[in-house]
Amino acid sequence: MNVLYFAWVRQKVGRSDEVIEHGPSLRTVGDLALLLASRGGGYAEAFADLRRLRAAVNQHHVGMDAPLAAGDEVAFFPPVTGG
Amino acid sequence: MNVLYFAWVRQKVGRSDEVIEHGPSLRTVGDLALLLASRGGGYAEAFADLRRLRAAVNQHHVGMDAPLAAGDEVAFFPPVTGG
Amino acid sequence: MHLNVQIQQEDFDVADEIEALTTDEAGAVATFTGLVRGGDGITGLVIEHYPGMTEREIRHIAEQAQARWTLITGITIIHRIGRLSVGERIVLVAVASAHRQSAFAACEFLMDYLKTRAPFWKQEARGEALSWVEHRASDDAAAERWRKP
Amino acid sequence: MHLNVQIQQEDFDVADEIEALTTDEAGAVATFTGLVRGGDGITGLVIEHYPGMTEREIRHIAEQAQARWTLITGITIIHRIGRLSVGERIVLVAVASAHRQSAFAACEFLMDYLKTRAPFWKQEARGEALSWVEHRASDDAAAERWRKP
Repeated sequence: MNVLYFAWVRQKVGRSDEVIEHGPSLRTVGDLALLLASRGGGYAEAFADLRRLRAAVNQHHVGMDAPLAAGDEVAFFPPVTGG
Repeated sequence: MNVLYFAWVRQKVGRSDEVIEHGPSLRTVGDLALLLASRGGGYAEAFADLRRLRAAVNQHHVGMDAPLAAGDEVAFFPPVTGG
Repeated sequence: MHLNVQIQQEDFDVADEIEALTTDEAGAVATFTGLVRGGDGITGLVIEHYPGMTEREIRHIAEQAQARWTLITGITIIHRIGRLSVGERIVLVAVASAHRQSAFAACEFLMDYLKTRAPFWKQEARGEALSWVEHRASDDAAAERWRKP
Repeated sequence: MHLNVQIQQEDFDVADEIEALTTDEAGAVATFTGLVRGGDGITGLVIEHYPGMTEREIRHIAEQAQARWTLITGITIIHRIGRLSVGERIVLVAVASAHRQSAFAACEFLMDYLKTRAPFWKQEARGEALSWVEHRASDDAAAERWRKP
């Protein structure tokens, strides 16, 4: 899966994207968020409070309970502030 | 008083303005409208149905019961259609 | 507050008017442009007004908007008169404000009141034939809803 | 329907965009322009977005507006990205329609959804210092009211 980070999530994890292999332990977006939080450092900071985060799968807004599949594009970001 | 006519009122009476002397029989705008209607011809046509007409005194929208005084600028016109 | 009211035959440029209206305090500009719509054989409009009263009424309406939405920083209202062809601009209402809600609300309020209070009258042209446009009850209803608390 | 969505660094001209949007069927054009507002020491904004998803979300929002207000004849949405100074234009939403009510309503609807759905993120600049803008609950509330029947 291609995982993208935007805004302060990107700043905290220190990168804008990375490839993470899909596996049976990554059933949902929330599972992936917990995996990332467990890495510690900036990741732990970015993923400390999932209520502050929003996610998209394949460029659609989703909740943390959305399912993941191999090949998905997953993005994490703060609530949007455009317009 | 200076009396002004706009839109189809102007067309029917055949002029855009005229001077009419204020007198005790012209207590209200409605009195003036009735006087004008009594002239017959285009005036009678224009002032046949006062519900179709609007009026202003000294450039303020008023009802037919608005009082008149010497020196007033009185206007008769259809409901507005700007914008 | 910046208030600019113009009744004119000449066309206007919306971008220039927005530019003239905005200051560093304005975060939002809502505009409405009314155009001569084609269809039904219409080739244009002829618009007349009551000089003096028109400006007075429009200023009065703009002052009401300003009193109601205090975040407003500027209002521009331009209304054209005379003969206009299909596709030409008739009217511009532009409202600058700190925030978008007040800009939208005031712009709509101003248009609704302009339609029901400002002394303009339109004739539709179909080639050489002219016919007076009838006042629409739906415009009165639109203006009326702003009276609700 | 004419639909034009652009995400760009470059500025835009509101008059040109209205011109491109209008046809003889359009009697009304409502626009919203968002500007970088000064005050509180702010010198500008830095805006980033999610390429691909942004365009997709905005098109989706525009299609919803078109389905809801069938009199709409055209929609243009332009959102700038990158570094912008106080007074610069950020966003344009322009809606052309047969009548004014649908133009106003759709323009406001589009702005409310843009604020809550389109993946843009702003940082405020105060000289060299940058700070992320917090999402406003009032924007969620503004978008939420369109769900009511």
